[in-house]
Amino acid sequence: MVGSPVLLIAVPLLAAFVIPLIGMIWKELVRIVPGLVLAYMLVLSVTLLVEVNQNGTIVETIAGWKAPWGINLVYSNLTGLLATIITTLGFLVWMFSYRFKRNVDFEPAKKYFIFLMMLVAGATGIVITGDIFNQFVFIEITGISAYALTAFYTGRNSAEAAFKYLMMGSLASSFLLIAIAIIYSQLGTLNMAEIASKMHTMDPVFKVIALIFFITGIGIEAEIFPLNGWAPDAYTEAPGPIGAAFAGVVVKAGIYAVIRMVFTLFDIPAAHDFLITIGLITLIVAESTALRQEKLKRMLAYSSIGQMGLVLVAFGIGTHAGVFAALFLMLNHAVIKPLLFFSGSYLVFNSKEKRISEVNGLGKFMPYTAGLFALGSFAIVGLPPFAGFWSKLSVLTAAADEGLLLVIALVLIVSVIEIVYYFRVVNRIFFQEYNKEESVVPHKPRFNAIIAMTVLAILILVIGFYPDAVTGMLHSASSDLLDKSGYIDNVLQVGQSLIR
Amino acid sequence: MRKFLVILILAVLGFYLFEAFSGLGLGFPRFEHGVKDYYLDKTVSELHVANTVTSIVVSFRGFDTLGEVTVLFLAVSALGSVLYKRRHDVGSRSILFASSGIVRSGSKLLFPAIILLGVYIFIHGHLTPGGGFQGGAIIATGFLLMLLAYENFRVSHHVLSYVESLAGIIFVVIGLLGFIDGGTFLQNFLPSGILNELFSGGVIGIIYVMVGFKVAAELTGLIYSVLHEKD
Amino acid sequence: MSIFEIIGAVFLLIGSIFLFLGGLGIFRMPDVYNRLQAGTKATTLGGMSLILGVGFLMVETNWAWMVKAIIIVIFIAFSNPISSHALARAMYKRKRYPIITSKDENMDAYREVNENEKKEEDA
Amino acid sequence: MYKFLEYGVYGASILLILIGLYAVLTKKSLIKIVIGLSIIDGGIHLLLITIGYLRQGTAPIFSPGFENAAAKMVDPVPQALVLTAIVIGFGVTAVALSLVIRLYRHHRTLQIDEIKSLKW
Repeated sequence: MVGSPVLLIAVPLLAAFVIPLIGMIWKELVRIVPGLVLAYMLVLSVTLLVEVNQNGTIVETIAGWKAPWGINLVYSNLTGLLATIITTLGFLVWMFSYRFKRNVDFEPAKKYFIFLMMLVAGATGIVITGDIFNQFVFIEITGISAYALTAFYTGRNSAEAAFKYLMMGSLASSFLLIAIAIIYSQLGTLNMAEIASKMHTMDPVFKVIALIFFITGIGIEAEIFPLNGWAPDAYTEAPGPIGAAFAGVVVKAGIYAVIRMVFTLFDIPAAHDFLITIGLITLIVAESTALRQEKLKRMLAYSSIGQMGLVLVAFGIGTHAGVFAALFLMLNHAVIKPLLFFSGSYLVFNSKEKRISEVNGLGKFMPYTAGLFALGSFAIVGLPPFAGFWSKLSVLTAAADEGLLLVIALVLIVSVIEIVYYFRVVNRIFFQEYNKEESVVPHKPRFNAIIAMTVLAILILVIGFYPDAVTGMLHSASSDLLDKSGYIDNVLQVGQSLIR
Repeated sequence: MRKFLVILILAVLGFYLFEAFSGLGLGFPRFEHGVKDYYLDKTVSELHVANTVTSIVVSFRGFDTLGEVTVLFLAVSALGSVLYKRRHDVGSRSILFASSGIVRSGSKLLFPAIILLGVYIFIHGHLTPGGGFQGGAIIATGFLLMLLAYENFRVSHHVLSYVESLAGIIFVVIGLLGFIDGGTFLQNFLPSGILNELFSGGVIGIIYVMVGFKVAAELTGLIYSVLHEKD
Repeated sequence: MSIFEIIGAVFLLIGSIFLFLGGLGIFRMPDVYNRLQAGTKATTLGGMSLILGVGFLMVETNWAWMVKAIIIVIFIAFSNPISSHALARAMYKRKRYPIITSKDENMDAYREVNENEKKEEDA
Repeated sequence: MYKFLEYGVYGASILLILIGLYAVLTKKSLIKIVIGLSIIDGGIHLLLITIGYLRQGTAPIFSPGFENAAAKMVDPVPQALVLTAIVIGFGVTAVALSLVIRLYRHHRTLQIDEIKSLKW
């Protein structure tokens, strides 16, 4: 036994309480300790994932009460994969922003790293918990860290974006509580596996109402169409690396919560069609809005929303191939979008407005960063040798197997739109003349930022040239998601009864 | 126009919510195999805790409480970081004006009583209604009273953050000790004592006292930083 | 029905009547100070007699209730007047002066004190 | 009579939720929006508590001599959930108010119309 999933939550919480104390001893520790914790989480999640691959799902009880009564953590192929993605990105974001607040006072820097760590811990908690109310608590932890990080720069207008995000997040968590109340009033339990096993006894009216409230409640983190008003503002106003953390960490956890509801908890067949519809609407609206954006980060934000729509469409197909494609998309998006945010935030580093028109000719001055941005753009639109190609291909084949021609057509059209707006930026970077009045002053990336970006670029190339490296993992994760009775059995029959 | 639209949407939403919940019924046991009966049974027979709500909050769903304490901690940190100002742009005008002698001496008399009540409530959290959150909130109102009565009453930020961090650390460390001793996080590793005595329930009492300290420190810090917000 | 229960019931009745009158006063009175006097004086007495009444009702089964009730009554006797005083003073400092119909100039003696303080501060 | 009470309790909590939503959606002042959010929270807490209510039930606390009274006790789980939810709601409200203070510092107003990017 290498460790336990509960340490993924307990260690960051302990560190969060310790950091204010040790910050009084030596200020640099405030930056180092969160990094160590995130590295520990990364190592732990990877070793646990290997363990799960060999010996099957780990179900961890808390306080000695077995599954339906106490809270339990489920570390299976699916949740382990997502937890690994989340912790990897958390660590890379830390590495990218290690020296980032060097020029700022000590107090804000301390809080920046605490919030970053808690954002990652909360998202991990959302993914690995097996209890709906506990998931609500972790959603709130993630949410509060995200609001605080959005409002981090006092100079910008970030408080508005944060307030918007907070308003929507607070309404959404209220809806989530209503859904939890309905489920508890009907089934008398809060454990996901027991809810799933008892769901067929529930009145269909309550079932539908509860599902609607759940999806509105979680859709805010997953950036589903009518609920994503916060995203562009928050991505724009937050510090650069935090945009990457939102795209890689928060959204992944939100999507996981939605699909866990639809696939495991509620047995409503129409929900899959609902996912396809809402996903397509999200995809089309977001991509066509992204085309019209003038600010770089806003464009990336809308592109991120569009990708999430595509993920929902792929999940909505519902077959093994569809789920596989969706997970592949999530993995790719989690690798590529942070690279775009990292390199993009260095491209417009010295600019006040962060417009796309200001990046003209920057390829000459900062070739490495610009090259990485181009690599990310090629990968995300799905050019053949890079990572995005394989995931988009698997979406198309999965849709073709089910005969969903409309989906295929729309996805292809949207891909063309994506190519247009990403290549517009790449074209400006490399083939436009540098103009002293309009363009920004180039800013050389720091050493730690270059390492973080290079790691992501290597990941993209590895997945692109050798996709078999990840497909095995993704296949076992997708069969894990579709295996509902296996989940219930694993959680409810832990074997050991009360330890004392 | 906008208001009319909003009222229309709300009316529809309210109709469906009311339809759903009026079919729910009130005041009878609704499900046969809920977790509730198990909790009520095990609270007495295994945990030796009188207050079932406390046993649920601290033991059965103790992980929630850990998360909840973290939410408060994060809220206080967020308040500090959102309202943060560099030294040189801090104004000098305070929003408070001096209070009268009656209020001053009255609050001096009441303050110890309030603190005592708060401490009583969180120490007896596993026996009587109440617990860490309630007791902590009461203690924080005592500090609020002092802050309002004496405009130059100061609470040391360092002390607050020491108390807050130490209480949180002890909570997590107790959980980890249970993990080392019994194999699961937050496992009880102390003798659980006799029902309805002060020293019963194993780690539950200790954890709730820590929660009380933490909540008191956090709420006081929260009030303090908003009250002394110079504008 | 023992004598203690009758006493307790009488106290409860007195308390609820005064609480009702206090609520009515808040509703009917014209300005802040009148409302404060209805809302705090009446409710102080009302709350105190309610709690004493409860103590009397339970005094035969468990005398500890009476002791607790007396402690709570003392607490109310302290806290309620102080808080109403602070409220009234805060309103006065915010220049909401009471409505005075009498012609006597010296009715509002506190105003002079207040203005003198102000002058000293300004000087 | 009992039916009436039932409608009353559920109706009151749903009414609170609707009032809060109305305030959030139509009011122009930031403070009023935050108040609306906490009214919604209050309604939901009332709803949760009502679900656990038992007719003529007692508080879920075992006093000496009544160790076997579990059958008559109200459901303790919603009470524990509400305790958690109240604290979380409090935290969110505190963060919201601090953001309002920041906005006021920046724009010198609390009216949502005059803060440009909050309109959408």
